[in-house]
Amino acid sequence: MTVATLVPLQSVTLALVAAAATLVVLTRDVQRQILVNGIYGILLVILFTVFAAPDVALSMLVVSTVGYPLVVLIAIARSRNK
Amino acid sequence: MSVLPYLVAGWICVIGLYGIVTSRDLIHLALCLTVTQSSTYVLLLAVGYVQGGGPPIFKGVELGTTAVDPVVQSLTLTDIVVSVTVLALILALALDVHSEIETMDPDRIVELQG
Amino acid sequence: MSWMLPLPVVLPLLAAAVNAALDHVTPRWAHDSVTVAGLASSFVFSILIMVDSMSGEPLHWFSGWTPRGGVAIGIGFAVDPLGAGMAVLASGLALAAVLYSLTYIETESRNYDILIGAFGGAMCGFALTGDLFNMFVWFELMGVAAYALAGFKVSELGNLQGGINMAVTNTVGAYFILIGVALLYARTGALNLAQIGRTLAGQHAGGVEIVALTLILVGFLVKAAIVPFHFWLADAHAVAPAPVCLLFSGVMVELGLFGAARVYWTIFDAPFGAHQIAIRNVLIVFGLVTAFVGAVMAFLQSHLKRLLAYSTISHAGMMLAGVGLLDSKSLGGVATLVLSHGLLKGGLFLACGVLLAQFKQIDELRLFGKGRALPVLGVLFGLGAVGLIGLPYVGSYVGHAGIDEGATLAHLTWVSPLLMLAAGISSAAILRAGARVFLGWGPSHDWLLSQQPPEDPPERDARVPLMVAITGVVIVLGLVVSIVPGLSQRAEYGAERFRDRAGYAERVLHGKPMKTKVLPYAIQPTTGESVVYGIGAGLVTLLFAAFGLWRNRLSDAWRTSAGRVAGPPLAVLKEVHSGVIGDYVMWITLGTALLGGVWALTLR
Amino acid sequence: MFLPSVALLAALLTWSLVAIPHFGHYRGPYGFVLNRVVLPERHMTNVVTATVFDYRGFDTMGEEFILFIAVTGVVLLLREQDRDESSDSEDEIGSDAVRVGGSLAVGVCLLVALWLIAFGFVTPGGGFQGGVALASSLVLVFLVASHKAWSGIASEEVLDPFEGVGAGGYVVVGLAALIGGMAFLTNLLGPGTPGTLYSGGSAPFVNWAAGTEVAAAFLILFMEFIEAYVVPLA
Repeated sequence: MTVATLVPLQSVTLALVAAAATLVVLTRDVQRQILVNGIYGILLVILFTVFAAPDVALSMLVVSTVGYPLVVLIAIARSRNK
Repeated sequence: MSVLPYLVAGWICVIGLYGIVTSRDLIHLALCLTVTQSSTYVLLLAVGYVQGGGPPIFKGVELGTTAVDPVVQSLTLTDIVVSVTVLALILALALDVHSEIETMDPDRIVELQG
Repeated sequence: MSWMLPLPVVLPLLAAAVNAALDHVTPRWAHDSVTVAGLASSFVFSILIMVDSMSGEPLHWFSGWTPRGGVAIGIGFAVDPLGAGMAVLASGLALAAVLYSLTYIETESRNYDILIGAFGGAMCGFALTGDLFNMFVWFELMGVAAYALAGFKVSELGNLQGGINMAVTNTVGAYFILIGVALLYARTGALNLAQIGRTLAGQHAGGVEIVALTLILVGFLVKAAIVPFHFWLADAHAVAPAPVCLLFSGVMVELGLFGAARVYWTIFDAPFGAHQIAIRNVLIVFGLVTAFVGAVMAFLQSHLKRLLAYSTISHAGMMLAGVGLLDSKSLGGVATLVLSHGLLKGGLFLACGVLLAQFKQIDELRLFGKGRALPVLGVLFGLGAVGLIGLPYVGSYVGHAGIDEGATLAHLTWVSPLLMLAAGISSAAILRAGARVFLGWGPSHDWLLSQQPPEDPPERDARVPLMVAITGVVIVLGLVVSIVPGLSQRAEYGAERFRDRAGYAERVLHGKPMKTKVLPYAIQPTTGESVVYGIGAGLVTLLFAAFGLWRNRLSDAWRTSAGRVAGPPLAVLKEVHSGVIGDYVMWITLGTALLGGVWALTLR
Repeated sequence: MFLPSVALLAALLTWSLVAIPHFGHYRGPYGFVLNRVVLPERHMTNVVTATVFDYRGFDTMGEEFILFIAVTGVVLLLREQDRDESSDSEDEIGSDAVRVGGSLAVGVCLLVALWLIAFGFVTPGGGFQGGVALASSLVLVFLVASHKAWSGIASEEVLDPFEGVGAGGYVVVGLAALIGGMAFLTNLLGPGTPGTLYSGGSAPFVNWAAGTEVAAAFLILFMEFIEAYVVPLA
């Protein structure tokens, strides 16, 4: 139970993930939020990779690069243009 | 800080809840909900991590090599699917709201109260 | 007979998949028949499993992965009588809902069928499973089907509000459950309920167990609509189509309580066995507060389905109080109360569907006196309300009697009179509404009642006789629950088995048989107390119903002073039910913090 | 009122999170048992995929149905959104380069997606990841090819059967074992050679069923949102 359990790469990624999650919540403009959310998604992918979970990372990758943005962007497009 | 990953997960959960409570836009709210959910991914994977362990895939590595827990990873996979479906359902409801009253403000869709 | 265990779950799911696969090819009768067949077979197999479970604990390890040396490596169904009973109720009510919908639902009937089929299968899975994460999976499947069904009529804002509020609150609850699961997994490295319980049994209970208990319970209590997690229910139940309300109120809410009870007795009973009093007191307080908030709010409604929704909240509170007594008498009572309430309340919702189809209205005041044209329905509606009171040997009586006995055994004699009062008030609200609608009693205006926008009626001419017939069957079944010979003994035996953590763990992890009992077929012998409480509840009901109808005949002075005392709290209570989702999530957070805080102080 | 309660909740969470085994000190036993037995018993080198489709395959069946039901729900909820049926005017893609490059991209994505599904038992991947990738590569068709080609693929008439067969196929594989006198979803076929496509017995069948279900579900999802929102805008 020493400090050394967490390798530096993991600590840095964790810090970035925490910061990005905060940013996603605090970004009130949804168009910008989906961009920040994309960055958050990529950071999670990196985190899962350094947590030795490539399967989950792959899942998160397809979801955060295609799933979320496509659905949300279209929803935004609709609500803005009508 | 060997509890840092857990605390990060706790923080993500709390900040997501804050976003949900203060949200003025259903799309923003739905994304905050996915943020809250992402705390469970981080927590689950952190819980199953083994110091110095590799991925639980034994192709090209010897059986018995230290590897992290595969179970939390399979739970997280299910969890991710759930998050996509819930997001899609809430956005679909939100779009229906928008086509009714031209707004996505959750405070203004109150029809039933009291 | 363990091969049967997956069938109540997978057959309705298969029916849903078949309907999707044959989309755009088959006519309506074909997909209706597929769904009915799926749910009917699920119902039949559930009954067979329940019978089987009385004389042993059927086990089914999926993919054949039996435990090794006490470690479960796969997912298992482990069925006790109460779990099987919930599956019977769920599949039975889902079947009734589909039959009722044959003429009630026209738009998107195929997708509706798919959703109901999957909803039924998911509820059975939740009731039968012995794996914590598997519970979560079925909980979510129940959820996604329910959100879509709540928002079914997409051109009504109230529907969308109900759907969104339900989706967001229940999803937050589900994440709390998942965090609790992660905590338990970190602690025990197990997902099987029995194995988690066994691992925790030998260890000192600390923060992990307390927070895990709080989070998992909150997740299930959101579904069970316990104050302050209950707000979504009134919004969602008021707007969903009547047969969907039958499922929501009749079994989904109760499954939330079932989940809470299941995890308590398989997992947390071990580490907190020494602190039962602290857990008991907290659960009873939450239960009683819920029972009263629900009853009073029900009394203030004129929208019939919203009124019934609040009365469901009230009953959920009574059930939680019964579970909270933590003994077999009261848990057995709760089991029969769930059965009778599910049938009676479900039947009342179906009756509302008939009113909506016939008169295009769902508001008590707008329906004033119109119900005279449907005397049979009126009688059924009245019987439904009467059955919920707990009058001796009518409807929910044995349930209440069991809870009363449990309370007496625990020396908590103040619980039963309070439950009597709550049951009386909530039944009074239903009776008052029935008297206005079907008899035209009382004034046709009432400023006390909350006004809600009207609901669109079903689009085509629903076949009223068929709908009334199904309503009748459901209500009559609910009324006779108290006089079925041997039922309450079996419920109590089921409760004993449900609470037998060590026996359950031995059965699940090492395949040892459960000890069984020979049970008599007799009607529950009655205690004097329960009869008194039953009659008392009847009097309270009459009093409050009369007050609701003929308040204006009281003297002015009396009314002004009463208004001055009761007015402000009632206004606050109405205000709190704001319909805003942010507020609801705030209440969930507050309730979780409160529950966890109290237990953090008392459970160590 | 929210801030104090969320602060208390955060305190409670922290209290419990510092008390579980510290990061990197997972103690088992569940995962360790699986890591030890999967390769010898099932000849699958990817233990996660083996867990998903075999040891905890029943969870995954529920998960497929969550996706299936959610998509059905979305179709139900978006049914009254006005759709523009006459949108074939803006149909031509201007540049040949876009078309050629795009078609190549579609081809590459399709191959990657199929590889992800097929080799899920050997390397990272599996039905879900591959299924989403498959759906995404077909969405590329919408971006690079004509609207006609898109609507040829993405119509409910075409996709619903795939979805139903995918979700139902999972149940049927499970029932086959039950009819054969074994537990639901029991792996029927021999385990095969480790590290190859032939490893895993009947688990690859449910893997492909899941892949089909996921791809069809995501395509319907995209289609519901795209048809209703983007096409009318173009």
